[in-house]
Amino acid sequence: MSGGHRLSTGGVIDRSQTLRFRFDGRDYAGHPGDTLASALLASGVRVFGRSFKYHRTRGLLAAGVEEPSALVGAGEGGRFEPNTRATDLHLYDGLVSESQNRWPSLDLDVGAVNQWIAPFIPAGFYYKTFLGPPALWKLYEHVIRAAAGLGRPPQLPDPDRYERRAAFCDVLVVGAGPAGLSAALAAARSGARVALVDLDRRLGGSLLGDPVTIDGQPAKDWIDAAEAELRTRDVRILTRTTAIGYYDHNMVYLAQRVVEPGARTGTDGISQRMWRMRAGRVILAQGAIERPLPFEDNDRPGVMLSGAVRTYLDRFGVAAGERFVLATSGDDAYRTAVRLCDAGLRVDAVLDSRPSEAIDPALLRRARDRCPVETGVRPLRAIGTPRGVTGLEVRAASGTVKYVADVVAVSGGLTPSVHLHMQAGGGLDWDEGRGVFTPTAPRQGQVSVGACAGRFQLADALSDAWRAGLDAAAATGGKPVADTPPRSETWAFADQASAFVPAPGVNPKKVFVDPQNDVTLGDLDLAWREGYRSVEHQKRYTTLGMATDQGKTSNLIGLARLAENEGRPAPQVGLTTFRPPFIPTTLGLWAGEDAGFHVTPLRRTPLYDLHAAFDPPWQAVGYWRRPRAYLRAGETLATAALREARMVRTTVGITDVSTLGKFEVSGPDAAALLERVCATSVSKLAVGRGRYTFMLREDGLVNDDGTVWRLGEDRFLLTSSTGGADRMAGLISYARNVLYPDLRVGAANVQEHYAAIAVAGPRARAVIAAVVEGMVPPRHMSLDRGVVAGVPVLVIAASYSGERAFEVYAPSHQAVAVWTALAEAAEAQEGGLYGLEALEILRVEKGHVETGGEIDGRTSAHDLRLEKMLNPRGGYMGQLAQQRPAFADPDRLQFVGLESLGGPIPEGSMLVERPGFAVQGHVTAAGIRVLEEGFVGLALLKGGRARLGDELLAWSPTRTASARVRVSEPVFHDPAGDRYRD
Amino acid sequence: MMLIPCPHCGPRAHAEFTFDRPVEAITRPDETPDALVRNLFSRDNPRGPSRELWRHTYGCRSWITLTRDTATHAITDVRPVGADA
Amino acid sequence: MKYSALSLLRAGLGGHKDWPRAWRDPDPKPHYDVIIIGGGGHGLTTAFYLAAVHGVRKVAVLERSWIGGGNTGRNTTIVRSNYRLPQLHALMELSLKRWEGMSDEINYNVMFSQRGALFLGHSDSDMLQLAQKGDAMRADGIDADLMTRDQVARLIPLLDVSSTARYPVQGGLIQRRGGTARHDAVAWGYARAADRLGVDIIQNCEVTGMDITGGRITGVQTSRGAIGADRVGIAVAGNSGRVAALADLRLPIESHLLQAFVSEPVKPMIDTVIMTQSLHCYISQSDKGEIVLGGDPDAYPTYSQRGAPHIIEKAAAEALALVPALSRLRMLRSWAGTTDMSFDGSPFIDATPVEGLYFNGGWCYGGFKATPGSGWLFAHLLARGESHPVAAPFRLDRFETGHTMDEPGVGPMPQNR
Amino acid sequence: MIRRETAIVTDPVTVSDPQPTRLVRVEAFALDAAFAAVFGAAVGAPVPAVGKVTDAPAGPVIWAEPKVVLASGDAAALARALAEVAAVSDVAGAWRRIDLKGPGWRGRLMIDGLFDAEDPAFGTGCVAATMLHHAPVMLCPTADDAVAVYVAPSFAGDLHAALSR
Repeated sequence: MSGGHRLSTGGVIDRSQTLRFRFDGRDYAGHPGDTLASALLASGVRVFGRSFKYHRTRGLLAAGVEEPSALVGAGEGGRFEPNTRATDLHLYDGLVSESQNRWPSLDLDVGAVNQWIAPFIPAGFYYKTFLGPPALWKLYEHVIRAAAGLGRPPQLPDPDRYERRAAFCDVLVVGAGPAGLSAALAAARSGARVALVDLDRRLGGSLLGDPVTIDGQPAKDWIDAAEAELRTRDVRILTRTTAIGYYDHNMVYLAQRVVEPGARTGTDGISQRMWRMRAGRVILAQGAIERPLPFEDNDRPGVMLSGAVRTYLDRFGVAAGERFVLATSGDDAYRTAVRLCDAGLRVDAVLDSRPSEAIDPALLRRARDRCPVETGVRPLRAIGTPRGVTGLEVRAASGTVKYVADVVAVSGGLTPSVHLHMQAGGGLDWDEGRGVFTPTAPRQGQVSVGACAGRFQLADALSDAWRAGLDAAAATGGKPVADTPPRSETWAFADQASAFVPAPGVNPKKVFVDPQNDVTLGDLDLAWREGYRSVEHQKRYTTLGMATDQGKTSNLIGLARLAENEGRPAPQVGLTTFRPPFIPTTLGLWAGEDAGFHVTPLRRTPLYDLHAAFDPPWQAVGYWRRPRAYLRAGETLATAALREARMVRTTVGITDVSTLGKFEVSGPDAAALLERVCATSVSKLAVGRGRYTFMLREDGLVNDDGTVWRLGEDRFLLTSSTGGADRMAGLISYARNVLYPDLRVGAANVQEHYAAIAVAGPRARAVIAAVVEGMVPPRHMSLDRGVVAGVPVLVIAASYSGERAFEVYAPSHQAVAVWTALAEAAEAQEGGLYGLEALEILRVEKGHVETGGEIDGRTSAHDLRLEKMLNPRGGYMGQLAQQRPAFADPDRLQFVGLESLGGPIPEGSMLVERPGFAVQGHVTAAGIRVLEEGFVGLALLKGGRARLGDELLAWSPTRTASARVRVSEPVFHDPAGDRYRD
Repeated sequence: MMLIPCPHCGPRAHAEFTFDRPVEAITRPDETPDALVRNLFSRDNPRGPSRELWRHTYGCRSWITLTRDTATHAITDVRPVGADA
Repeated sequence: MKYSALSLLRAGLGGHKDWPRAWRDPDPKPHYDVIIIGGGGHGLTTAFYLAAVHGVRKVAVLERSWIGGGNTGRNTTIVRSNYRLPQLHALMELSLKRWEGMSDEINYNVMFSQRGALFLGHSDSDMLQLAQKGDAMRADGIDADLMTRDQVARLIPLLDVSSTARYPVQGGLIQRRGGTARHDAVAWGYARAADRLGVDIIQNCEVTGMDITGGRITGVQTSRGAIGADRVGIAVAGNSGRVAALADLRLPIESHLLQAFVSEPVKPMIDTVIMTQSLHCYISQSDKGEIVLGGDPDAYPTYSQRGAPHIIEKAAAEALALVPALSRLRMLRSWAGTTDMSFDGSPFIDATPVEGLYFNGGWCYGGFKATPGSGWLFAHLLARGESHPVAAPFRLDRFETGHTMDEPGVGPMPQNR
Repeated sequence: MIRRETAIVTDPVTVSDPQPTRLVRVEAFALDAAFAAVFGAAVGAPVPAVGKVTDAPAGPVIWAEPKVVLASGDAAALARALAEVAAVSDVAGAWRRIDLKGPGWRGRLMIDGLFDAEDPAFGTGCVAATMLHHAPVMLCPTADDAVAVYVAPSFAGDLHAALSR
């Protein structure tokens, strides 16, 4: 038998055009409207893949996203997508695809040898063996990992873009089948803002596979008319779009394929788009998924779901084979039989497991006009070879009977797709007769209509969906219309019986429940015998439902077996959790525009471009980037930094400190608010004066430090570190708005209003005097206002480097002129620019604590030698918490200086007596003396404040480096501050 | 992604907001040390309605209190905090 | 029946009909020496060590639903002890040493794969922080090695090590003894081992009340009747607050949520566990071939076990910034666990003010790696009524005294952790 | 204005370079009649209602926070005029303004956004603060086919690139 072939007529495809594509190195052809699956089926391909464990041959089971077996690699280079469902890839010209999980080829796969050892590798075997030390497991694991996995991993970066869009609507309709279209029409006519999404390329869903009539028109015409009307009513229609996740408060994530897997993009470069859809109400119309039947070797290529056989016939004009047998427990398979006969194909029998008295006589009569129908017949085993099925053996009243067939179409009943309803939160009712769970008690704004609500009758589905559309429109402010819902006259047969239990005499070990993970009924029984008896234990122990189809065709059969073993009804056993995404979705789409360089925003200071011109080594600080040094020819980072540091110590340097946190607090209670946020006093400052300050967290540990300046009677400027800026903004707003809402004060975040340029060095005063008009350089810890190059500036006098220094604050959009003037003046004074690296060397020599270094979130004011500055009047945040006993422990890590007795001190190293001895502290910063000889560092040392003069080893085993050090006061350069005090 | 009805800006995606603390954990500096430790370092941590302090950090920057069910995320009774309109 | 290749072979010939139940399903007895509330990894290892090390065999583990159904079955399976603070070194290294003998200890293959746990550094300052963490570990006898960019590139061929990347890779710190393990197997393995020593594993048994008279606990009320006990240990992670409330205890715990997601299975692509100093995502590949990913926690209290999608978007973007080739790999499934966040990021293994009632929790999002160590220490406390030296710092009252252990130094608000 | 809901509308939109602003932050001590009177006199426009923008001679007056308004003009002068009723700070340098012109501005603001800029009720005279391409912004429609996007200067570079893509 030749397998699948294209019929001369029929199908919703464009036979006038031919699309060329490759599969496993061979050329094939198909038509627009084909999927890769239908095109390969039409070309006679029967084996599409290999199963995960036993590497058994796998054919096509389904026509939709529930396909568990026909998985291919699609596309080339950076567009290669492994594990793509052939049924969810709409054919395009030039597609390159390949089968996967086989070596050397699909027809000849070495992995198939696993079938010979199958008796020894049942579910969970790997828990019982490969024991021994971890090193041994590493060896076994190497082999196991090579055998595991399906597709080959992508290797190259993705050349395409992924867009992420927000969208809002009153009513979101998921699924554009008959029910979805009916609901969307009702809602749109009632004035709601509607969005309609479907994962297919065309609207119509199941109607594309059924020649029914609606409102007197053929289904296809009714669909086109509905679409046309919806577009005129501004309904947002998104095709190739799957609702993959139902999140809080009716936000539904929609994954849209702009181009197919592996395909080149349009000029916008966009491959997929993720929609963040916020809906008022959500109407779920996702349809149902057909269940296979349990019989031996039911995984043979050629065993297909009956609805899929019908879809390939009517939608794609493809006969799945030449001789058909249908095994069913419901009415739906009869429609397939009738359609096959209409197409002139040979149907040897419809084998219905139900007794004839349980079947609608009208249906039996109609079917028996076309082909033989046997009732009370249950499938035992598929007959055939790895190349495909050749027949079906069944148990009838008269004994076992064999039928010849190259396609065994099976239907174990339809399972409503309740995935999104369950993701949204809600309950399930159990219908024992039909073996279906139907959605109930929605917790959010979702309602299920049509087949996904268990209403398989087309006429019911249309009217039920119409009402849901009216209700949803009404609930979101629309006016429900009085029109009549669409009516369908044909095919009223939709009954089904559950068929979970295999016929007597069937060997459970040969009945495949999860064909991708090779999980058999025998495996489920073994799990139950060993005590893995919750539905979750069964799933995790056997891996049932953990494959890429997430059990869409297998979970219920697995649940039914567990219920049978437990002797409890299915709803009591329960289902495993439904989780996003509904179908697997590429990580690139989730990352959206943020992939690669844009993973986080890049914040630039107003002077960024001036720094970038030097192409400096950058230092990331949060989302900011700051220049570390301005290298000259032949310099390394270290030599440039030392040069710049020496320049600041001897002449003058300027640096960009715009990233500092800055807050302008003004109003009658400005000082009061600041004395709640800062741990030092503030209100005693005279106008025009400033001071160092620091802030505690609510738990009493030091949060950040900075300076505070009294600009006017009721106006202060508070600065904080770059690293602490966002934290401080939150803390100040919390204090102002939550703790002290009644204060008459305003707290403005002016971090980005002001660019800030530090001018430091013995000749700093000369630079300020030369450049700033309208004022004289203010004395230390004072401020004044002036003008630079026509720009109004605030100049404060504070020193971080240990030299006489000023910080010039200018509005960010006028900062370039100010920087340029200062830079020229500095060069005139034989100075220049200095970066973060030099700043670090200078501040270490001066012994200033730094947020992220000594201020590590675990140190107190006393630890950092700041306790004398604590505001005696108290009332500041963290005051109470720092009175807890641990704050007085003598062996807390305390801030000290370190003088090296030898070479450089490894930064971050441990302070010990000798290598291997107990750790007594660690080096928080280390650097070179700028002008004198030697190396110094700052550290946190147990009981450090009482250990002046102790000698220790700064030991770094990871860098095999160390230095003997002596504990000192944490300041090495100009301890008295003579170089900048007035 | 939750939808939080900001009293000023209307319903907005919760990515614009930041959770600060349960209202019970608001600690005023002038409280007794025991009250501070109790408020700051222990929680009812209910599985159900919980009165919480949030901030519309990337919106109107205002502080709000609301009752949120920590199991279902249903949000009710959203009110501005502090002396504002 | 002992698990081994031989026993598997013999059973295979017999159609696997005679494998016994891995753990019994007993009805609760009226009284036990020790009751452990919570059938997750920590509760089950505690029960095993009580019986195996301390000879306390009249023990019951009461599990509200199915064992291993909480965080044990929801984590990203990473095992490591590369911490910064000495107290956490001692705790996590004790646990890592127990991991190294686990499969043999319980005769159940938990697939502990010491493939290395690597922290990437993206700047000189990152590398200094990693060197400090490595030095602190080596000083406490724990393996830690710095790696150059080239060494990292060889270990992870698909890592973007270009200098123009937003977070250029400068090098890394690897703990070679770190890696991954099969999380479900830990719960099932210890349940089986404990059951064989006489411990009663009682599922579908929710504790609904505690019998406390005169400040002393005498037993618990459950959905399957009252059960008496001399000592009761709470090990319920995200539900700590609710269970402790049954004894009128307010804990320093807030239940938050951490999401994780896996890709579809592909052939080997990533052979080590990747974490990073400057970003929050972490990446590894399961033995089945799925790429396992995680990133930021959802920053608000919740028991929903359902996270927000924009958190997943950020984790995916970060993972792609490190390994761009992940872009066309499909996310197969995303989920979330309820994390018992403490206010300094460190756990509690301590007695409570109620005599005979003990608490183990506050593991934030790092409890899986601590499973055997937590069980060892909690069994010691429950058997002897006094803390093991390694567990001594992890007291419930440390926030009153101020003896906090805040590794990242971010302060008391759990959402900043 | 008919909102076009069909799949993707790629109407043209021009994106200006980030421009400086003259915004001044006015935080009222109390939103009372006294403040409203002094404010109206000093700024030449009424205090904007919640989520609204009013126009003053010196430029737009934007509602920002429950007690905070961003006026345009000379900060020092406004500070003196409003000294009794509000805390006034110059924040001109803390914002840049990017102007989008063209019928496609609403669709453009939905990309990597969180706010419903396609809602017809969001029109001239409204302001919405939200996140766009991970940057905190204020969106102020200035005409049927134009909107001003206010963003902090440090984020302006990346935001401008993203909006122009």
